[in-house]
Amino acid sequence: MDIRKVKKLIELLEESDVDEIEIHEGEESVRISRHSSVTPTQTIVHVPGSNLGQTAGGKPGAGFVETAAGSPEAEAGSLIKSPMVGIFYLSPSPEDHPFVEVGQSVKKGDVLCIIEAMKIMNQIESDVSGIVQRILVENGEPVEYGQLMFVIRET
Amino acid sequence: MDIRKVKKLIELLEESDVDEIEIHEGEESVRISRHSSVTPTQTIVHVPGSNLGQTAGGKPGAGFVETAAGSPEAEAGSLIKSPMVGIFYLSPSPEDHPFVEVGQSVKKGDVLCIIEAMKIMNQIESDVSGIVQRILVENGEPVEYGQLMFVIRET
Amino acid sequence: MLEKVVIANRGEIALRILRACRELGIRTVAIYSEADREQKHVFLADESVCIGPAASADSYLNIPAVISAAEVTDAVGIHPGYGFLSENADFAERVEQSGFTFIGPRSETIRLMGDKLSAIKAMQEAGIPCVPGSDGPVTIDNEDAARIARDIGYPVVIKAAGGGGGRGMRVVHSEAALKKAISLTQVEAANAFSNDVVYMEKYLQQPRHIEVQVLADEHGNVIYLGERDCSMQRRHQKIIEEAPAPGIDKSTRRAIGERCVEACLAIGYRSAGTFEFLYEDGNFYFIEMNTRIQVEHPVTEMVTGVDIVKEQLHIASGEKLGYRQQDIQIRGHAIECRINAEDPEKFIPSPGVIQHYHPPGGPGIRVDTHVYQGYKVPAYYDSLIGKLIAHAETRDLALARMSIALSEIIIEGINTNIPLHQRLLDDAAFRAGGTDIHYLENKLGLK
Amino acid sequence: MLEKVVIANRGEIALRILRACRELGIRTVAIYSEADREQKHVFLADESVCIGPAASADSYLNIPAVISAAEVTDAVGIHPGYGFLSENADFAERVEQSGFTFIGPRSETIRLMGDKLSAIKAMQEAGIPCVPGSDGPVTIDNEDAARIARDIGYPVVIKAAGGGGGRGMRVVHSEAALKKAISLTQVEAANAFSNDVVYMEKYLQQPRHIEVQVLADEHGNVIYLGERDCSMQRRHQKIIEEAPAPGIDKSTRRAIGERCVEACLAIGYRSAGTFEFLYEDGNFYFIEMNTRIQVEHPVTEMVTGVDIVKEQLHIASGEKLGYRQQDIQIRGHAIECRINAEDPEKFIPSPGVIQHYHPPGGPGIRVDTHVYQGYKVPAYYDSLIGKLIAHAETRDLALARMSIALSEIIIEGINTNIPLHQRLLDDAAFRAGGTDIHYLENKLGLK
Repeated sequence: MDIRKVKKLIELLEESDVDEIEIHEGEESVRISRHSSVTPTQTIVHVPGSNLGQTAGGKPGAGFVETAAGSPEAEAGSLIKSPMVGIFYLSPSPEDHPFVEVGQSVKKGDVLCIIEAMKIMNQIESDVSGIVQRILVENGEPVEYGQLMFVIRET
Repeated sequence: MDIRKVKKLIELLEESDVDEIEIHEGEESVRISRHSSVTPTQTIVHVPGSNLGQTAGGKPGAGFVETAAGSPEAEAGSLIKSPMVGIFYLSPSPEDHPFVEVGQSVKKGDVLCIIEAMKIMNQIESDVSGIVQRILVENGEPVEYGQLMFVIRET
Repeated sequence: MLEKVVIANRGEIALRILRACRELGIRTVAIYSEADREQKHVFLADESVCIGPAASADSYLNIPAVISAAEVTDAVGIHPGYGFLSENADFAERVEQSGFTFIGPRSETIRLMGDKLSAIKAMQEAGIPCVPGSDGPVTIDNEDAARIARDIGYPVVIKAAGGGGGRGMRVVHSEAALKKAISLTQVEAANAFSNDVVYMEKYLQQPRHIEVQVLADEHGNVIYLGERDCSMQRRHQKIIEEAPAPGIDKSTRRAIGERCVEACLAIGYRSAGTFEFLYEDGNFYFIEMNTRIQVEHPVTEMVTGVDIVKEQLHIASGEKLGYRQQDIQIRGHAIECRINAEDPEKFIPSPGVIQHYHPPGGPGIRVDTHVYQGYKVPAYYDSLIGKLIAHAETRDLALARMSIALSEIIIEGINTNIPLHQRLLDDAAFRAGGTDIHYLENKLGLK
Repeated sequence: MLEKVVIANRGEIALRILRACRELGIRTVAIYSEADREQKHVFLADESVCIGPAASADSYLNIPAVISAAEVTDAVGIHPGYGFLSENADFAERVEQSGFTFIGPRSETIRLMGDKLSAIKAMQEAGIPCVPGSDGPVTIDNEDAARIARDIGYPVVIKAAGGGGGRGMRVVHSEAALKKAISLTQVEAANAFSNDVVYMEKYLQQPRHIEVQVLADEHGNVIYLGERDCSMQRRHQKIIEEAPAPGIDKSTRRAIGERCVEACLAIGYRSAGTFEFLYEDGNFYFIEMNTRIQVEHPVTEMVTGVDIVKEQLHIASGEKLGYRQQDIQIRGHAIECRINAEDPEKFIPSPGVIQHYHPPGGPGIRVDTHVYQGYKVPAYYDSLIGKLIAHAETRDLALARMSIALSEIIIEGINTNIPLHQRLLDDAAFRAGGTDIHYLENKLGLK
């Protein structure tokens, strides 16, 4: 799916009163919706797939075009993503209490976690105020750029 | 463009009273017309960007998936096809008159032409009785297996 | 150089020949059956001629149709590829009688080597080591057969003189079963090859299949291009081939290679050819000669740098060989996996449309295939849809490259034997090298 | 051998490195920007880490992100590929300070060769022929510049010490224009490279670009792998490369190769590297050294049989070179066409989705590409989407193979420069061999 095509579709959508466009072309499909009640406007592009290094269902050979963006983007609430690659820590040291726990309320600017990158401890602050709904990374686990760490329901 | 798709379209056309089907699909297009006044019915398949060893219209690369099967299958009348590879002759020798001409009536078993293969002259007989509507090969030209040579309207 | 060549074959070898012709500036004529109109080489050829319906007997095996195609297109030569008419002496003869160049050996040579008994006799005379045997026909009517079998030692094998490729043969383990085996094989041979002559040979227990590639021009120059190991077989069909053969050292290679060169000189051989041997306990036993290009020629090309198909075209043009023996150096190791459209466990052919095709690439990877996305593998012909070749500095690295390539390749819409190749590439005995011709069938539990 | 390597690059070279690692049993970590999630090597890698947004500055050029990726995956080495951080001495230094192996030269070597003036000084001391020049900075404040220019003879070229790859240079044809050219180049250099030092060199009129590939281990063993001709350039971007260079004979190759080996020993070089020369009237003039793997390395691999990326990994593991100089033989000729996603006439980048992809194949054809059908070429990075390499017995046959491959390749959905390559393969002067670095721009009417 050409990104320019998607852009064009978004424009069409915006110029019209239509709320959703869904198109299937061969094995490709694109769905664009606006003013969605819960989630931000999303563009889901499905590329004809195959399987990563696996043999599935008697399929010959081993493909590589598998994509599975298993991100709970549709979660209600603000999503706090990692701004860097590093090791995720929920507390300043193993002895300390965690910065936050599920159900706890946080204010904008409160420290949520530490990400260690190149021996430097980077404090990650909340950019919203609300209740911590979910913590998606285990203490001591690596995180990559853009990885979802917290869901906070704004209050 | 899948050749079976084209076949299916031809069948649809033949079953209906429609004279022409034209379909565009992304970069693919197919046009099929029937009962054409001058030329035999043609199937033109354009496969995206696939000019054999050529550069056309700034298209990248040179493909090989070009096909142009110019078979007037939809022609009214009986189709006499070549049963072998060889050279097509309309008369027994250059001095003689042709076996048949357009508009002439032929009976089943009448010789229509000679095909020379491996120095042997093979007489090709009509398997229907009727009026010769069209002769599609020039005298002295090569024919391949299955190539359409005559259209005969059965009487 | 030949001006225009008819490619009298289909599939990957037709494309291989087309590429060689284009490289040398030779114009090409693709011939095809009605089921094969959409082959890649048909689209790429300068001219193409439909020569018959799908059934091979009426198209690719139809001698008048093939020769007529050469006539109507004003071609000069005909390349038969492998299979089909490639080892048909009558075809070669008629091609030359019709004034065309047959890109292969003389028809007499094809005929001589086509009959297994005359071939063995010629090879024995030329000093090629053969399997101990009857050195002529055996029948049930005299006691010679039993005496010869006792001399050779059981088990022995009864083979049809007109057979080959594993067809028309029967193993005999004791004198009690001998007469019946001879008469049964005679009946089968009469039916299958219209020739009921059978002969007897020592039956080797755990041989490897090793073959020597040769090239000969019309001017008496002959060279050998080293050997290939093609022991990984199922029902006498090779599945994986490699060059050089594991465990064959330089002096062994030279010794058997030089004998093959002498045999070529003795029989006046021309073009590319292969001497096939069984190899057991350090000894070579001649089984047959293939008087044509072989499916597995690429592994030899990869390690020697010699383009065997281009050399066939040079030789057919009357040129002298472009290489002397001392120019031939083996560089690294090459492995070929034959990719078949078939169920990887039950070996049932799997024709159909290729919905997604993505080949592997990178250093040392060669892909010889006529398929493309959207190509329909027809049900009429053999199941070979391509060959994956990996070349690297050592056998271990070539195996690693092949494993990576097999993990990258994508062929969807039909079943292929790629999973079988992946299993074999992981097999400890195969990785160690030197497995015998029964290894695969034993592994698969087929014996 | 290194156990796990971070591939700090994208596109075809990332896949190239991944394949080399897999062959040697090294585990791989792919790092990628948010725009590059669907690259082939990301799918094939053992592990993958998203290191930043699409913009290179925040991902592939983000040193802490790259090193963190190595830390969180417990990798041992980092391969920088080409471009991005590959010639950044600070990066190499921080990699080693962080306890990882930098797969390339020592950071001091990168720094020495990264500054054009210090590089030329080191090469002069090592006996490498250089372009006659100021041998140091020139300024507008003294009369030395004019005197040096008179000694060298006009035209001369003013170059930024921090530049390279054709950036930061200005040709001067007369003394009247000299001062202005120096000051303009200084201003530009200060802006572009944060270093306003400029120097002067003789301007060669019709030079070819010829470069020598070397390999050096940590134990003082250095070999050269012959030369490449990369004269077919547009705006200093190479488009077609070949090995060996047309017209360079064995003794010339040996003479320049041995000098490069001596220079490597003099500066303590390690890993793969390339000495780039201008070549005019039989003389070599050093221009710069690339202290990394190059885009065009495959042509050398094809003719020598040496896998340069695997050798980098062996060297980084502390092993001794697996080749001595006498093992290196040139077999045949290889040509590489860089396939770019761009308009073939206007050279405007053409990102987008590849709707149909079918690569060429057969003997002597190598395809190095990360693209596949359905892959979206992002707009954020350079336009190289793959490399097509043809290897054959002679240059003429390699050209023929390349022409055939270009006629077989199908890339649809985006524009590519394939039509330009087809034109160049038919160009009489290119076919004859030895065109200069201005040839392409002149042909395209760009100058």
